[in-house]
Amino acid sequence: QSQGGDIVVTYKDDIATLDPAIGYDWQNWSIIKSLYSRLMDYTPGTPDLVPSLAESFTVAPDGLTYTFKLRKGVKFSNGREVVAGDVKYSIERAVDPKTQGPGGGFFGAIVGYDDLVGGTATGLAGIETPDADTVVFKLSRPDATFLHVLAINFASVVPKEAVEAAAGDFGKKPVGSGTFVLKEWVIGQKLVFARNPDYFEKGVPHIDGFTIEIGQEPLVALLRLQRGEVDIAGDGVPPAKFLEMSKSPEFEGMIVDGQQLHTGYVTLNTRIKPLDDVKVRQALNMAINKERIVRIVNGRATPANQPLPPLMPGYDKSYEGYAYDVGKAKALLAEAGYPDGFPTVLYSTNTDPQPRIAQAIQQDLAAVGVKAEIKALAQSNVIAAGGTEGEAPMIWSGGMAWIADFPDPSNFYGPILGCAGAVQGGWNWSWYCNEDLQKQAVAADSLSDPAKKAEREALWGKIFIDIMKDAPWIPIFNERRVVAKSKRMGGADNIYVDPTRVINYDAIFVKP
Amino acid sequence: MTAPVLAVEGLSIDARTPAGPRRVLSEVSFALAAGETLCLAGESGSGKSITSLAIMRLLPKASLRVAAGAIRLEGRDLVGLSDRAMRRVRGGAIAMIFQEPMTSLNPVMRIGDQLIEAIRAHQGAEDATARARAMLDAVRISDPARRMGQYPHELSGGMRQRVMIAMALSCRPKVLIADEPTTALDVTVQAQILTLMRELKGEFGTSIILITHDMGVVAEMADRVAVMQAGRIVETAAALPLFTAPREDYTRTLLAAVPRLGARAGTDGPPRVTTQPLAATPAGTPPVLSVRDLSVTYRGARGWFGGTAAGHKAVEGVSFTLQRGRTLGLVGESGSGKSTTGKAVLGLVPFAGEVLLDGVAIAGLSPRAMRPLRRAAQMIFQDPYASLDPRMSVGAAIAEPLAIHRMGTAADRRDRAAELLRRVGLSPDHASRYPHEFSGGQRQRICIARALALEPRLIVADESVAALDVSVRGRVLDLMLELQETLGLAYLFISHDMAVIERMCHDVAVMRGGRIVEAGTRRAVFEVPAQAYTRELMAAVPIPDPARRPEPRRAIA
Amino acid sequence: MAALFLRRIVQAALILLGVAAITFLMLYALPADPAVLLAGRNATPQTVANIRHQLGLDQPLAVQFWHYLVDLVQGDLGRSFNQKTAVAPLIAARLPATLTLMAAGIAIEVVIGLTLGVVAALRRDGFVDRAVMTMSFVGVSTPQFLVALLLLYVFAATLGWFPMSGYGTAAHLVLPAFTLGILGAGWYARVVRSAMIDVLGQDYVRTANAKGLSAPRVVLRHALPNALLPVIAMIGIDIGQFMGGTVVVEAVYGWPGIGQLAWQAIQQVDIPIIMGVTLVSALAIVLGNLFADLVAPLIDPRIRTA
Amino acid sequence: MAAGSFLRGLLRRPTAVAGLLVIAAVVVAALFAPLLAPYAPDDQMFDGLSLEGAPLPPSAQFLLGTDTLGRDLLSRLVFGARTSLLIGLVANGTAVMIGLFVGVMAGYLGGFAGAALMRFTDLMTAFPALLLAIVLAALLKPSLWIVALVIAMVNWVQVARIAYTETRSLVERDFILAERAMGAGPARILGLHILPHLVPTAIVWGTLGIATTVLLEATLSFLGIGVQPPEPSWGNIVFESQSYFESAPWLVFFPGAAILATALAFNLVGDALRDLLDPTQRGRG
Ligand SMILES: Nc1ncnc2c1ncn2[C@@H]1O[C@H](COP(=O)(O)OP(=O)(O)OP(=O)(O)O)[C@@H](O)[C@H]1O
Ligand SMILES: Nc1ncnc2c1ncn2[C@@H]1O[C@H](COP(=O)(O)OP(=O)(O)OP(=O)(O)O)[C@@H](O)[C@H]1O
Ligand SMILES: [Mg+2]
Ligand SMILES: [Mg+2]
Ligand code: NI
Repeated sequence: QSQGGDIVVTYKDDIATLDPAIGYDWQNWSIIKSLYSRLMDYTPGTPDLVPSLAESFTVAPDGLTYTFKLRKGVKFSNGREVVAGDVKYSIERAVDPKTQGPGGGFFGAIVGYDDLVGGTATGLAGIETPDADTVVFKLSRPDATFLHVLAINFASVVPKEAVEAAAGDFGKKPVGSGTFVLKEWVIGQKLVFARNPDYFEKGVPHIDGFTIEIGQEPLVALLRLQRGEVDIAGDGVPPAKFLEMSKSPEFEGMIVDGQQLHTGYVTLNTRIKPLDDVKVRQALNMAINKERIVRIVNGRATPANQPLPPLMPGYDKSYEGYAYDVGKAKALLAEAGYPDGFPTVLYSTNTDPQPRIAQAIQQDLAAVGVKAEIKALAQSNVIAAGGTEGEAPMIWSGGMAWIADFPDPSNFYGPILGCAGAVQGGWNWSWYCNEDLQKQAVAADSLSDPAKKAEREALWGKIFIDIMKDAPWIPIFNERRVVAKSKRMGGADNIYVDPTRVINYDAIFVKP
Repeated sequence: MTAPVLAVEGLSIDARTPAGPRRVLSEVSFALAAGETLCLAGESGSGKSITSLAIMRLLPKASLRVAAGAIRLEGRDLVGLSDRAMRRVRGGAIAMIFQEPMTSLNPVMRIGDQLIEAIRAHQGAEDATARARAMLDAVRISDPARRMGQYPHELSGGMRQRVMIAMALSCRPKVLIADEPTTALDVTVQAQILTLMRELKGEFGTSIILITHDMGVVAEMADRVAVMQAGRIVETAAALPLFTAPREDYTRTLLAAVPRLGARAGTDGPPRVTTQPLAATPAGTPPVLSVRDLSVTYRGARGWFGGTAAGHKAVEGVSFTLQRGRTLGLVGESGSGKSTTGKAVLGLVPFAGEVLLDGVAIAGLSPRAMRPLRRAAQMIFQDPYASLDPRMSVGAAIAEPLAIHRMGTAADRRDRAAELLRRVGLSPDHASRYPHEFSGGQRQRICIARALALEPRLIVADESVAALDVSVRGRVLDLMLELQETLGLAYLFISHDMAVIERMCHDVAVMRGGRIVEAGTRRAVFEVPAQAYTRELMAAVPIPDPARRPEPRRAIA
Repeated sequence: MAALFLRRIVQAALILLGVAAITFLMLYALPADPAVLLAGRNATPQTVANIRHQLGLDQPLAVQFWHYLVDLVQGDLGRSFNQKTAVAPLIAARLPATLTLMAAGIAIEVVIGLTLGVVAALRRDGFVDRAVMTMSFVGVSTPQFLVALLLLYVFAATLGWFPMSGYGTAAHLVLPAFTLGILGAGWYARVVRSAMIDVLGQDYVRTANAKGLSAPRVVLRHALPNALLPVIAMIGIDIGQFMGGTVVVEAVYGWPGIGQLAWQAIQQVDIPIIMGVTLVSALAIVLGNLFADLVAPLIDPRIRTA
Repeated sequence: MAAGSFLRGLLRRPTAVAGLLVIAAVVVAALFAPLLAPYAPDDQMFDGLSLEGAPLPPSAQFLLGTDTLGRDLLSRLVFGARTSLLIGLVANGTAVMIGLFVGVMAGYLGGFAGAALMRFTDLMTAFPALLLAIVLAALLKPSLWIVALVIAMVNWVQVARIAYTETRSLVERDFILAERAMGAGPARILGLHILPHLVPTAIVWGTLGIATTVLLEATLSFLGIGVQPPEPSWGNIVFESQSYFESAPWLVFFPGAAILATALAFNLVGDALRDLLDPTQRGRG
């Protein structure tokens, strides 16, 4: 792994913000990861947790107290040393409603959370800093995902003085203690990052810096990549180009095709007739020819039969799901009282290839007599429709699909399949709420003892298989991520399709 | 006689039409001697303008071309000349001024530049500016130094025509062609320009071809006259013999139709055209029209929501009455408020003051309440073509007022339209035709028929004959007189033409700057004008008699 | 002149106010709730409510609009929901790119359109005229994206004469500017031709010919200036249209202009940015008209006194 | 002008004839789409895609190739003609109607009401058209009719301006003054003497506008807010396939050409109509 080299990465859309308490899209996700450090992190390319800013940590047997010892001598890029108070400040900031961040909910288990969110306290009573090197978290309930929570971007440590100096614009003037620092930001055009020479782990990162160019059509980015002007096409490879690139020897070694924690699914609204009938939902599950849909995306996905993606702990390899069977689907529909099918509406976002996938689903539904009208709208409108009770019978999740925040099965339940999400403005677009499973989920999440990891994963796996009996979703496929990189870029594939980071800027390197 | 400066020999011109070439000018020949003024006279469409354009080689290439003939400038034929050589002739040896002073100057270029440019095109560049100023001086324009830096729109029509003349004469051309140079101007200004041209002719020794339809102008200016009709020259003669002893019938009718100022001196009313006894108006009947203290203010430039900027008073404190069977003439220079008065008395523009139509005050009446009164008063406009809906057959147009007032069945209205057409001397079969299929005179008759449809007691005639050829004009005026005699109509007759007013009116009001400066019976006003302005107006009218040509006078612009 | 200017400024302000009101109403009538979008999938209803409150979205529409106006008068376009930063600098940062593209596009339109229009008018009804007019129709009938993709593919991807995407050098500007220019030139050619034919038939052109001036002088000095007024008006309109309407071209060429910003904001229901862009575009349209109104008198003295 | 000479005038222009032929072809395609199209337009055929899922180039089986879902492109284009034409007619018809109404009313009424109407038109002009269309489309959830409505909302402004100017100049004309002098009411003047004069304008804008409309629909669809899939319109065919312009150029080229040809045809015919209906405009822009 050689050192040095500057690389160019392209994106179509603007980088919205680099504030770790706010940024929550897959584009800024990996950049924020590299600008800041957190108590916990993952081994590059894997879902394995390791201490990062923390030197070591202990968990009390009841799973309610976590004590972290900080690494010494770590500095923010403004030169100040990172102390325990910064950790407390940063997490409180992420939870504080004034920050308007989307990640506060992750910290719901910390004592004092409700007071801070409710406005009766200004800090989190559950975070204590007995000395400059020690942070103690007190939880109000056991939370098996808490270490993951401390590894997500919202737990990134930021210096209070820099946040205040930026006067509300910290997202454009980030200061952290990560592997890179922001050198220049030309709004709407490019961002230039340089390595942080003081980063606490020696030899990391490998590249000297990277430039992100904004506003580049994915296709154009690939043409430039081909000519060596670009090193990583951040938006991936559009289907149109995928076949050409994967077949042509010219692109040998330029395409990275890797699994990610993703499932694409169709929600079936359990509160809208006739989808409230479980037989109908099961019938629709059998009506979709997933192989064909996978072909439409040029085989860049694998058919799915359950909510969890294969990489996720708890995935049930033995589960067979609802096999594609038009005859059976029709029979089931007839049994439910809809021998001639029924009309319904299928929502989808309006960026390619989602409307095409929706059309493929539409054709399959038509084969069993279900006439689905497609509404291809801007993402925000689809989300709004999904979160409004009785509005959207079916939604194809493509373009908004669930990519896990961290590699834990619970991440696939709460907001999208749990009762808490089945509210106005929620993300449980199936409006599915099974009280019994809800209890099991709470129980599973309380098994925070690392020793019970296997037991907990099994429990979760069962929950998702049980959910499939109710069939609130039609899982369609697990999409693989395809990234195009220039030939000079080195490193294993899984650091370009890192399950927790997308692109792992810390680990990639330029071949000598 | 010396060799002519310019000789046109057998000039024929074809117009390109979809159906093949059509001859619009045939075998025209005339010669212009040095220092001579030759007038081309004749009715509209007789080929006067295309003759002059052919001389300048400015015929629109796409539609007209010279079919035969020669145009010799001092013996050299211009027809075959190269473009480059022709450019030297244009503006150099032959210069031209046009009818419309308002549009003949480039609106976005300073007067001085336009003059200098003309001078530079033909002569050296050194003292062009000084010479341009000298030329402006020569055409007696006030404050020539300032004019140099002004734009055409900052000048009045008369001044612009002076600039045109200055431009034309700036290179001391041998021939000056003037195509209706004064038709667009007020009589008083016309007199000044004509005088100027006469004087400059002497100063510069230029020969002039003057094109005009106005025999008065011909009489005043011409040494010789060529009378044109339908693309041919019917008669060429020296001015005096032509007026006193015209050889051709056409010339005679042309001359006979010209109203002469003073022709009705010593009479009280217009000539009788029928033998019918005039209906006496019973004493005590209210006047058809009574106007007291009429003022009209036009809104200024429109503000953002139709609000007003400073208003402009077009008519101020005008009062008069008009009795049944009589004609009141309104005269005055352009912009004096004649048309505005005419429109105001019919309630077509908002006004202040009192207007009584048949004894009913019309101020503030709603359109609905106004409607019955509309039957009593009608209007005939200056431009008959513009006042007819081009998309409506003339039968329908004439029946339109009846339809508006829901009178009779459709069949009744058709009959009435046919009758009215006959009444104004047109055939009832014309009813199905459209306005563009008629001549100007016929169109004006149609307008008159339409105005008569409701059997009004008052007709406001705004410049109703100004657009017509003299010969046609006479016929229309006679028709109007006949209708007055038989129907007892009252006319508010608006015209800038003193001779026409004299012929038509019982009473006259002279307007200037929105006010009536003099009013009275026609006889009183015309024979003993009290105001200097009235006298000036009358003196400016060209007299169609070359023997009474006025002495040259210095004009003031 | 000063009075005219003042009136135009009041007019512009009123129009902007109207645009602001309409946009505001429309945007807040959108079904999408920005707070839900911002809060993300893990948010509790409490978080969503908090965010809604922070953004002031829980207040009555009239109050929100009033606050917006008060800020607007102080030159504050608000803060982006999504980027959590002031909108004005975001727009300002993209303004140079948009202005460059606009200027270059208009320059190309005018040069091509003016030349072709004048030539067509002089050769009226001839072969050249017909060819130019038919071509101009092809120009105005071609979908923008088709031309953009075609130029990109031919001149950048295949021939490699120009960079494919990006911003900064003159070379980057060529293709996007030509895409706009080629398409717009058709309209200009038609307008110029029509105006020229009109002007060439005017009395003063006849006068100029009667003076014996050379043909180029008649055309360039007398006819053309008089035919320029409609062109000025069109430039004014284009200034406005290009400020808000080059979404397609910007997308294809990765041009960091306002159109891109607007498009992203619409996708994310980032209302303050949408409002800001709309207002800036409306301002551009108003300024474009103002430009036309102010330049026209320089060309035509008759308007000066009016 | 008599209908006969009018038609003859139209037929004398080679460009207009070419335009008419193209329009006729499009209309025939739209009317008889089910008969002409070799396949159902939204049939995602199994043999319409390569095994890797790539669209197929033009061949004997699929004359213009297939799209990314394995549907026959020719059939989609033929059916797309319906949508595009329908939007063209409906949207543009509506735009012309609104424009005429606003322009004529403003021109005839004058005064405060007229000024207010025209200021409103100014306001709409100051609204970035595409942005307005995008926001409206997002607001109203796209469908064929909504797209048509959105386009109408954007396009009426120009018609209103022209109708306004023409009405103003008509109102100043003597024959309207003559009508008033005869006592005609506003309804009669508007209906009998002003509207008939605006018919040529309406026809011309009706045709010229169709070209703009087809383009705008294509642009809206290109941005993904046009007609909803699977209903084919030329615009959304291009939109769905835009990223294939390199690997499957026929998917962009054919619908693009259809849009170009139709817009061009309507422009040419509209231009010829303008020449014929309005002699004063003859030979002008
Ligand atoms: N460009 C043209 N194309 C075809 N015919 C024309 C053209 N210009 C003039 N004519 C025809 O030539 C004839 C003579 O026109 P000309 O303009 O010379 O008349 P005129 O005597 O000057 O009339 P007026 O007193 O009305 O100016 C008319 O019948 C007219 O219709
Ligand atoms: N619609 C109008 N708006 C504003 N001003 C007008 C309008 N019509 C006429 N005027 C002005 O009112 C004054 C009187 O005009 P009017 O038309 O009554 O004159 P006129 O005596 O009929 O002149 P002419 O002989 O030229 O017809 C002029 O100064 C004119 O500019
Ligand atoms: Mg003439
Ligand atoms: Mg008048
Ligand atoms: Ni006269």
